[in-house]
Amino acid sequence: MAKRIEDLKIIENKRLNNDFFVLELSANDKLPVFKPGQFVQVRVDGSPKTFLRRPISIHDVDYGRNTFKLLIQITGKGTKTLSKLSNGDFLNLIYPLGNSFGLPDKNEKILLVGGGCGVAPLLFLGKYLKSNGYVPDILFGFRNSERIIELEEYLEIGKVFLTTEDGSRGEKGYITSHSIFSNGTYDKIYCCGPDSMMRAIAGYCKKNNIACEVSLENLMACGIGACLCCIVDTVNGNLCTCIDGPVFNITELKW
Amino acid sequence: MAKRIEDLKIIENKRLNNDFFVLELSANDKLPVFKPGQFVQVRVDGSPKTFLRRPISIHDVDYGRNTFKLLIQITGKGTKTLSKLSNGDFLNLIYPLGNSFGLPDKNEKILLVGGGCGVAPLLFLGKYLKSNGYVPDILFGFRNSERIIELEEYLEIGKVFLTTEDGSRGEKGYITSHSIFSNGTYDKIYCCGPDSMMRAIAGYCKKNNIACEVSLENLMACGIGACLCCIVDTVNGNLCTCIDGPVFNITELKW
Amino acid sequence: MVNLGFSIGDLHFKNPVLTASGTFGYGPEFDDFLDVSRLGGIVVKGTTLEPREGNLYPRMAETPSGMLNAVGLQNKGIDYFEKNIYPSISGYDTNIIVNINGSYVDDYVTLAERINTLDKIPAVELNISCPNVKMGGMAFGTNLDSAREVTRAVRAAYSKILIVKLSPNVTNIVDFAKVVEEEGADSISLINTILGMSIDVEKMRPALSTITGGLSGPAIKPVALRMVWQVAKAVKIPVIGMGGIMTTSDALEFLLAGASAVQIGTASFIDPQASIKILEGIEKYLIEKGFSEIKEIVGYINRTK
Amino acid sequence: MVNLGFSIGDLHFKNPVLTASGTFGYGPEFDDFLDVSRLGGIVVKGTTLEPREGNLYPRMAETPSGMLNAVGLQNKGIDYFEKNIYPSISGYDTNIIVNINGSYVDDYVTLAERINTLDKIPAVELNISCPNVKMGGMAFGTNLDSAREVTRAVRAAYSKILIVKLSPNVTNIVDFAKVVEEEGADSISLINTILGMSIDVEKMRPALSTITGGLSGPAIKPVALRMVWQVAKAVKIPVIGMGGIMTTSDALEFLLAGASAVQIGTASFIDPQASIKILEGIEKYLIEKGFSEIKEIVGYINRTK
Ligand SMILES: Cc1cc2nc3c(=O)[nH]c(=O)nc-3n(C[C@H](O)[C@H](O)[C@H](O)COP(=O)(O)OP(=O)(O)OC[C@H]3O[C@@H](n4cnc5c(N)ncnc54)[C@H](O)[C@@H]3O)c2cc1C
Ligand SMILES: Cc1cc2nc3c(=O)[nH]c(=O)nc-3n(C[C@H](O)[C@H](O)[C@H](O)COP(=O)(O)OP(=O)(O)OC[C@H]3O[C@@H](n4cnc5c(N)ncnc54)[C@H](O)[C@@H]3O)c2cc1C
Ligand SMILES: Cc1cc2nc3c(=O)[nH]c(=O)nc-3n(C[C@H](O)[C@H](O)[C@H](O)COP(=O)(O)O)c2cc1C
Ligand SMILES: Cc1cc2nc3c(=O)[nH]c(=O)nc-3n(C[C@H](O)[C@H](O)[C@H](O)COP(=O)(O)O)c2cc1C
Ligand code: FES
Ligand code: FES
Repeated sequence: MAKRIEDLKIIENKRLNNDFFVLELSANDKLPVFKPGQFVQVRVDGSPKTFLRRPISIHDVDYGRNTFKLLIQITGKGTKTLSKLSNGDFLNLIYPLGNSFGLPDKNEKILLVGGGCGVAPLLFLGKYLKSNGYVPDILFGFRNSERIIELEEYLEIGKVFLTTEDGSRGEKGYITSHSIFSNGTYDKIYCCGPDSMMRAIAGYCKKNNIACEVSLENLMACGIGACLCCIVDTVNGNLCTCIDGPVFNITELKW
Repeated sequence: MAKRIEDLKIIENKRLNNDFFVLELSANDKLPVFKPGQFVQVRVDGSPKTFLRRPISIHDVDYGRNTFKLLIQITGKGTKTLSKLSNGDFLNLIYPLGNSFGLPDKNEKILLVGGGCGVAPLLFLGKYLKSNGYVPDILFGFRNSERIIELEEYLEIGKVFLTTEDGSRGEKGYITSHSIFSNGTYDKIYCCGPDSMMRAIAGYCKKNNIACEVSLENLMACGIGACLCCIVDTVNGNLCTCIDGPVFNITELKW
Repeated sequence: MVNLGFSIGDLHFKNPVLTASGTFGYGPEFDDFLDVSRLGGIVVKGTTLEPREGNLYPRMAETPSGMLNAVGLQNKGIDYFEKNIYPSISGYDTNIIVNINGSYVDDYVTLAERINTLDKIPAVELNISCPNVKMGGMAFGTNLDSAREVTRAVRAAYSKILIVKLSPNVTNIVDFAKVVEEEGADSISLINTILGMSIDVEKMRPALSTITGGLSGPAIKPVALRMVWQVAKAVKIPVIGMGGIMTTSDALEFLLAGASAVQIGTASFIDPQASIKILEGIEKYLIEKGFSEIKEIVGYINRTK
Repeated sequence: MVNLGFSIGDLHFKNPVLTASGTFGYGPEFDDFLDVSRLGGIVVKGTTLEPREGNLYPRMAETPSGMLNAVGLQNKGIDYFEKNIYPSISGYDTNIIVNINGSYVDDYVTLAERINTLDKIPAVELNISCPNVKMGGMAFGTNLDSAREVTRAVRAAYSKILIVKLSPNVTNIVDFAKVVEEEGADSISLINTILGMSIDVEKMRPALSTITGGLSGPAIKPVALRMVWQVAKAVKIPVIGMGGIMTTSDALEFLLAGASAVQIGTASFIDPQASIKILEGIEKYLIEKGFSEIKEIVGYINRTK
């Protein structure tokens, strides 16, 4: 699938809460078929502190309207600038980038695990799985109830479980201590979130012989395999998160 | 008069034409009494290409409403960014800076000469002169008629003469070739505009024994006498345009 | 039509816009964004004799108007290049230049000999300026004797166009330029990255696994431009300038200062089409200013008062 | 309350935030914006024996996240300083440090002797790194023998605190640090500006009257930080870091890398209150991280793994 560089029009900038917002972007040309797990490289114009592009996952796609969404967490200067964009503004993107999550085997019991901005790619993945006949469970972790995003769309995909660190909603504690892991037996887990969370989930999966794919959030400069900055140490040597990933099967990683 | 650093609210951003716009700024605290010729140092936030502040003259003051105006010509990245500000945005300023134009002697016949963004300080100066009983003539030069700004307020001060380089309005040619200089005999000329224009006017004044003050537009880093970047070679050695100027009597300059 | 061509020795370049090593992959990474064959040349990834894994993650940090990298010459080695990469890129209708690196003089020599045999590679760029490897690299480029020795040895073993890429991390860049010119380099390219560092204040630790890394991007442009100007005045061979070129105007600064050509580096990460846009911009500038050949503006500021 | 104080020799500084020479005038320029006495110290304008007019206009050019200057040590000379400026600033309750400059070793020595007699000036900063003068300045700071000679001569003639300010325009900054430490400097400050250049492409001529000038501002921060880290590890005397510090976080990078204090330079042009804001920010950081003394974070990154 050819990569493109294009100015996309923002048709909605929806603030979910203090931390998260969703940009809906409209393309001039017909969108390519995106694969769940793919991402875009966003040019944040203007500030000397946002020199490089920012990688952001594809959160949702509407081929009918020829639009797609990015769910973004404000973590620094770049994402903050993006949060202030208005309808009608243009945003320069390189897309679509990266590999994608793999389909599970037939009839497998699936869990999607997301923490923080790691929930972003899981909506698109969840919808994709559903359209292929799967009914995954979904587990999200947030710092507290104020950070929780709207869950309606996820509820249409499958059951949604929550943890918050302060117990203000869902189970209290880190995502990895949710009771789902002692009760449920899954065949495959898809996971995206902070490194420490993904490592913990990967550890759990290895111990329990559960298939697991994680989507890494390594620092990137180019996003297209040219700079070799985003590498991850795998059983096959250093691979690029941007073109060989961002999705890796945990059996490939040296975790 | 103490200098301040303050975030001022933009209450109007009025586009005059392709090149010029006027920002009206509202201060929280009571404005100090400005002197004509003084300027502000504007922080253009955001872009790596506008690292330093931009010096801009005080164009007009309304003590009643506690507001003042900047007339800005779009000449590069910084002024372009400023042109996009919206009502309600804040702009960080250091002000008021610099010396000021001197009052003429009683009954002197006065001419104000402005080219390009050099017209900016002349409105404030003109109003000041008028309130002190003078009726100056005013001569402006623009590249072409499309660049001419609204002249109403200037017409309330005195007679207004124009040149455009293409002759599309007023007399054709450079400002210094206007017939006013062969006909009129002035006692004092106040001048602000491009270097080459000011030098030509200064030459004319010297030859004809006319008193003349010019407002220089030297490159500035700090605006407060700390960096010594804005110097002008005078009969008293290198002086700072930002604190010893921007207004200089041409007898001081080595032109 | 303006004539954008220039030559290094007998090697003709159709225009003065090349891409910089380590920032443009081998070319195909950019096929989706531009026609690589339109470029004056591409300098491919830093290549070593043996395969290298490079440095540990994290290898990158963003800095004001720039970035630090500590890639450390990750590449699959010359065998792999010859067998797998060379065939796939030799169809490009542009000058493909291989950037060669070693820990010892012999490494450089062997690499140059190997590349001498590759028909579609008309030139090598001798990288004596990589700040991200423990041995070789910048060590050669910050010591006059070593710079002389490695240039001499490669020159003796290699008959095609030899470009030597200098390190900016020296007191007097002109000394190095003169030494490599004396030893028979056909051209000098500069600058490689400037050694820098960044600390994550929240985590209280260095941002890079290697602590220090190479600074590139617009932040270094004034330093790069100064060095290119100094070197271009001091040597007779063509100089290829780089360091922070993002726009046409940036590229023109280097040409006006005396560079015969430019390389586009970090800019390609931010805009993969930067090199082509700059190429088009240079042509437009020449037309607007009424020049008919690129060489009329090369070193222009040195010819006027 | 946290203890922000530190000492150079027997000279106590109440906090580690100083202002850099040439960017803060003599202090009074900033009276409208902050209480100068709250600062750890101020390093006043570069001072020479005789009055100097400096370089021709234009002396400044903006660059990506930085600026070039070519002021060239414009100042009214030591006589004027002693008679007119010293009385007007000696009331500040902070350490006033004079930055001294000369064309010959003797100039530095005479200046140091003169300043030795001024009660309220507890220290000099020996500027062997100004890139904007033809004689002296950076010539001393880029040659090890000259750096040694001038430091030795001043040390012999001057009994108070001697800070030597190093030039970044060298291959190995550590060599220079060691030499000035050996010769009895009480502290090392770095970096001065990096030699750079800018061209006005429309006018086809250099942006500065002097063609080259000194680069300062955030653009140089990664290079400055790297040099400060290298030097702090190599010497025992306190290091004062500077170069592109705009924010608290920038200042903390230098402290974590090993600087005992920082100087705020170009930042004061953009925000005249930058130094005080950074001072307050450092205090807040220490409290949040649970430290009680500034020295607990100095060189922190070198103490952990
Ligand atoms: C493949 C991929 C997909 C991602 N998808 C999303 C998403 O859908 N929604 C979302 O909110 N975030 C996502 N992220 C993380 C997002 O890229 C960072 O949060 C963002 O770059 C931070 O930029 P900043 O300027 O706000 O922060 P700053 O801290 O100011 O950034 C400073 C530097 O660090 C880099 N950086 C900081 N954090 C990260 C990070 N976690 N990953 C990569 N670079 C980082 C920035 O690019 C920049 O170079 C994704 C990251 C990757 C690699
Ligand atoms: C005392 C004084 C009063 C001024 N008053 C006005 C005014 O009322 N209205 C107005 O439109 N302009 C005025 N100017 C000129 C204005 O400062 C410049 O046009 C503006 O700085 C250009 O910035 P830029 O980013 O758009 O251009 P760029 O070309 O992108 O600027 C690049 C660099 O050059 C500097 N620069 C460029 N031109 C000038 C200039 N003429 N003077 C000073 N610095 C310059 C900028 O500050 C910056 O450092 C005044 C200048 C001075 C010194
Ligand atoms: C990620 C990255 C990798 C690089 N790898 C190499 C390399 O392998 N060989 C080399 O000679 N230069 C390498 N460089 C240096 C560039 O070719 C160039 O000299 C430098 O980045 C300055 O130019 P720029 O500011 O336009 O990027 C690399 C630069 C970057 C940013
Ligand atoms: C306009 C200007 C004038 C300077 N004058 C001097 C000087 O007289 N003596 C000196 O030692 N350093 C001088 N410097 C260098 C600064 O003190 C400082 O070392 C340098 O700017 C790097 O710090 P910064 O990036 O925070 O500005 C000057 C810098 C600037 C920008
Ligand atoms: S981000 Fe450049 S190779 Fe992956
Ligand atoms: S602008 Fe800094 S002294 Fe005038």
